[in-house]
Amino acid sequence: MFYQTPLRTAVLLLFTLACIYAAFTAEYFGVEILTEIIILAMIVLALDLVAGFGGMVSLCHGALAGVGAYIFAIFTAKLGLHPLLAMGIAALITGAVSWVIGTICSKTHGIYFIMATLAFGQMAYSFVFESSYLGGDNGMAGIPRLDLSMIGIDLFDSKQFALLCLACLLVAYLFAWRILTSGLGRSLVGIMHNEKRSRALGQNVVQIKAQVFALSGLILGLAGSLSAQHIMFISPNLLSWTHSGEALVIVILGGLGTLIGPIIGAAAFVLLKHEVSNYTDHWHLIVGIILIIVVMAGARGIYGEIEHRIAKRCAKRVQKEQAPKQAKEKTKEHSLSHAGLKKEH
Amino acid sequence: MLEVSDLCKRFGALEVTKNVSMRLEKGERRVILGPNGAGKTTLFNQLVGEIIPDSGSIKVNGQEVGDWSVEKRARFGLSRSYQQNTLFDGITIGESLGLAAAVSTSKSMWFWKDSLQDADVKAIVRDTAEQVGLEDNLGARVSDVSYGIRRQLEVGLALATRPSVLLMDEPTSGVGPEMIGAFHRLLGRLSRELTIVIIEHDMDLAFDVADSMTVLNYGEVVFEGTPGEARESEMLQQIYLGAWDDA
Amino acid sequence: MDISFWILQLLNALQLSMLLFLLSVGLTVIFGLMHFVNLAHGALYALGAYIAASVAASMGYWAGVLVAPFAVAVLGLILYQFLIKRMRSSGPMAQVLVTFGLIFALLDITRLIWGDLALALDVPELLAGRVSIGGIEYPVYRFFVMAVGLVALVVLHLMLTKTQLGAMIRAGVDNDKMAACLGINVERLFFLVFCVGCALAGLAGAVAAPLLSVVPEMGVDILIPTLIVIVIGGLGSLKGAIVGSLIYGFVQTFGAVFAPQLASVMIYVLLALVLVMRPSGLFPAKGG
Amino acid sequence: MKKVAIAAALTLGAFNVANVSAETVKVGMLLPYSGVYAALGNEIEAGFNLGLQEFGPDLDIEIVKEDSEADPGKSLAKARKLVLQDKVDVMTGIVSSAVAGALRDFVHGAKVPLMVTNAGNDSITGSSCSPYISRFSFSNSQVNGPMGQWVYDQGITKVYTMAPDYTAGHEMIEAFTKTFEAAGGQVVGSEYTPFRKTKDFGPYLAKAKSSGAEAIYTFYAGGEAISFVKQYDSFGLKSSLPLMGSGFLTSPLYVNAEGPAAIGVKTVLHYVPTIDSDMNNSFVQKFQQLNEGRSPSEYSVAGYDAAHALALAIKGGADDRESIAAAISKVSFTGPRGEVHIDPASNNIVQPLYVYETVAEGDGLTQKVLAQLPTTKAPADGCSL
Repeated sequence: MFYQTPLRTAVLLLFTLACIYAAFTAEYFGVEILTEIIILAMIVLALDLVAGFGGMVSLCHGALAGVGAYIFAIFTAKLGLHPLLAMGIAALITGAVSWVIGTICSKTHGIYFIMATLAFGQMAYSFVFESSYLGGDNGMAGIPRLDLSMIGIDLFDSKQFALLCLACLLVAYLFAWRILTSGLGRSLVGIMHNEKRSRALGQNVVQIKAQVFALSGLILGLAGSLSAQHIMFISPNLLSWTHSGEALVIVILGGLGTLIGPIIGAAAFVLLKHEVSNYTDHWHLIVGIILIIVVMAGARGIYGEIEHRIAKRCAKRVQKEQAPKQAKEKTKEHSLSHAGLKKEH
Repeated sequence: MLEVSDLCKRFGALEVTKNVSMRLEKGERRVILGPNGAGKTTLFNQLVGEIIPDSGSIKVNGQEVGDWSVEKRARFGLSRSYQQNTLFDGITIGESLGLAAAVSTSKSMWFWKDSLQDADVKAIVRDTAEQVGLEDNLGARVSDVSYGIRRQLEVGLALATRPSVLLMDEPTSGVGPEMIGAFHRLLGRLSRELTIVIIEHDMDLAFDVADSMTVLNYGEVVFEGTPGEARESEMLQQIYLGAWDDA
Repeated sequence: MDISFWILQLLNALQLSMLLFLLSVGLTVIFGLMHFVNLAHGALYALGAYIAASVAASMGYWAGVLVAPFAVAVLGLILYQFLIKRMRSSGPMAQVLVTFGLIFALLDITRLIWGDLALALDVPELLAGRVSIGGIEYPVYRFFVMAVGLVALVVLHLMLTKTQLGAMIRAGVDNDKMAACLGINVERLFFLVFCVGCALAGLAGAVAAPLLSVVPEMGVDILIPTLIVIVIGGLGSLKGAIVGSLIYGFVQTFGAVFAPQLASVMIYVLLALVLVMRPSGLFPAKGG
Repeated sequence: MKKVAIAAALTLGAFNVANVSAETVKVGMLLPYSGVYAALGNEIEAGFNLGLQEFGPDLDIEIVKEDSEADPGKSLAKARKLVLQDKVDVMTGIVSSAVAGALRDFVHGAKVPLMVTNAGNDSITGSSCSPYISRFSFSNSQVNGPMGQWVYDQGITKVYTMAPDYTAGHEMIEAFTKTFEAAGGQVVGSEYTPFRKTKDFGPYLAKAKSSGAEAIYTFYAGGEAISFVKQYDSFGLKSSLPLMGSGFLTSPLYVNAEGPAAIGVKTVLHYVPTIDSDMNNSFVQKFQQLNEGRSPSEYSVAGYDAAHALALAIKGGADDRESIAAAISKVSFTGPRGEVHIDPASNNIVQPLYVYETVAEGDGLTQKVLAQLPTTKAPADGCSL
């Protein structure tokens, strides 16, 4: 079950502060990288929502964010709609598309689920690539950014745009948090732990999975429309399956099923990639090896490992202090170590 | 309350359910007996929809549910426990019961409010925990507790959905005598409104709790009647009861 | 469009199917037995092609075709010892990710060793040219590809059904714990099957090289078609692999004939349809 | 569209004056160093470096390299970095047409000269040309247009065309089709194959064979070109259905991997290493020295000539974005491909074309020039500079 522990809140605050600091101090490209990290963080947050709490290992989340980007581009660059409205539409349509994909794929499990989502991602890619209306392989240019000049915000300034993205990420986080602590989110975690029993209890398994997948799609639609605005250009590459694979890598790197972990993972991944590619063109090799090591080391990921260690230390301390009380308490520690640090603590 | 007629199922050449029919009144407690491989669990699986029978009908409260999904039948009030623990290993006992309670109060699909913090859900969790004796273990992780407690949770989950028909598949399998006693007391406290079908191998318990009995063998109903009739049935005594005592 | 045109296309479809079969069978057998998803299978195929091309450059085609599967099997052995063995108990996601990392790593290693330029591997003298059957001229090499695929199919089928090793593998696919109880050394069985799967990938690479181009991205490009094949067919079964390959080969080929614009989308639509109706593919192996 | 221009202007306001120093010219080189086009990126860079060595060894030039990954979005981000952070005076590179399209509005708005060294999409020096974008490689219709007449002149009246289904494929084939039909020829069938997804060309080749065409005209590049040529040959179509096309099909970079299958293929290109001129012979020799005996390709020559042009511009006194852009639109010199100059009307290169046949020589393959087509100017196509 998901609990927003103080540790998670602290890390989120730290991340937010670090982003704000970076936005104000970094050079131009540093701010661009920051924006890239924040948008990617939204995508992996959405992925963790379904993969970490519903066991739905989706290999089409990158493509769905791409769908969001294209929908935003269509409604602004082609149809001339106001960007704010287009962002809403992009989120809704991506959510709807995700719902359809979720409904179909929820019937499959394990590797079949992964492959089924991959198939839908590739379908979207092929469709966009071959659509002359969408510019085919050339992509689409002329995508506007949101105009907030009436409230004194200039989004053409990369710093201010980065901060807008950060705000969106925080909203997305709160949204995901809310979903996970709602009836739907609770049921989803139950399904992940035992789908058969959930059914026997009367849970509408396919509906629950599909709905969370759709809600995750809302976040992706928002992320996609931000990434379209960030680059002000989109191409079918956005939908390529390697992006979806990378998103999965980041979720694991940061800590599956922790919600905050993947955000940290996104930062770590992008920074690592940029650092390594400064030294060699063969950054794939380095990133690949690091990935293998991380997964083999226990797959808790960066944040997962931190949480695990802190929980272990706390558990030890509790044990020392309350040694005589024993049995009853012991069970509580376990739940503690699972949820990280619980609120009461 | 529960009416099964002419249920048939075969796996290849093996006929696992042969024209099984039975009829339970509301509040009736039926024990199903039969040797291993008699098709008891398979019958349960068909009742709840995990296996689709080849033919026959299943009615709950007069409603044909034979073509409904597992979850729809469960929401309609048909609840079951498993012979082999089928639990939510990664979460706590309280959370598990909460999930079940959320379904019965239609809060499992709330997408804004927390079902586990809901007052109705919490009340059911509390009641159920008390019923099955888990009130001290609500915070414990399911994977961390003993087999006995897991067994109690297995029944608790089925109860927390607030069913009208409860199917229990060997609820006391693998537990010691004191727990069988506890289970016996639990049955005593359960509402007489609840219709219960139990697959049970503990003869004392079975004869004690049963209003009626069905005996299956090779997928066929070979006996149906009251415990008293069963005791007197020579056939059963010789063929089944005798055989079990040796085992 | 006379009859010979259609026969020609039929042969093309068969040839593509057999090539895909060679690739997917290794992957599917590994999955069936070990429940291990090896996304790096495509990268092993690419390595097979590169090794074959390198060896062939100095020692001729046949040396290349013989060495490549062997060399890739050795690589598989190393991978098994250091990676796969430890990943066996992990869930499909961890496996997907580790092998995803392997794709990255192997791709760049290929580039580091052989560079970015394409390598050459020509059709050997013996298999050059065409045969003429009833007025249809068809390249000998394509028949060779079909033959290799067919031989692999027959050999694997006989091995699985007629030999004791096959019986052990089938027992392992059915229930590996039970097989272990029966005294089968499951660990060694896994090891063997993994190496054979890798060797098949290497063989596929060597056989495909003269037909296609030997370039670094060939492994990534072939991965998705291979996965589609085994998912449509159902993971873990020989029958699934061959049926999936045939479906893919025929849809691609006749898609290209009738509606080339739709050919690439069509196969994904088909995959989605199969999964909606049969969530575990058409002929999944019975798995635990 | 307008908004984007304003956007660029807004972002750039602060930087426009920020031209680092009068002496050092900063060059941003944006090429793919990873991914499918990595080979081309390295080839172009090798040519560019050789060109600088040759024509401006003592010029004060600083190069900032960025990997475009051949991804339009990433390339645009990198281009912004080069312009806004590194403050380069001029950019060069660009392999993929999609990347060129993505960069167009930005470099135009930022007023940074961009010397394209490969991307061939017509629009970049056509309908969406810019005084800041010049091209030293080719444009798709420039290369293929003249082939229509040439093929017809060989006595071929019916052709079947094939190309990958993406912009470059369409532009190349359409340019050829237009002039071929104008000359009196007939395109009896046309196929666009899924881009980078087609493994087996057999089905298409069979269709071509039964179409009644007298030749195939095609464009493929890289790995697809290798597969295509090999499979074409294996079906024995050489005798009945000669293969022609744009010369990327049998580029020196890939032809060795094609092997004997490529012998006899007749294609057109703006450069082949076997052009017999002093300028080219010395270029080939130096390139081979630096690259393990490998001959230069049409890709490296574009880098080489871009460096040549840049050196000329700087020597002529240009030292900032504005002056470099102006100087480059006026360059004219003799390079390995012959006399070339930038067409001031479109900023596209004007260059001779070479029809060549791939022939065997010793153990390897070489290019035998069959004809030099007159220096061609690409049609302005809506461009008014």
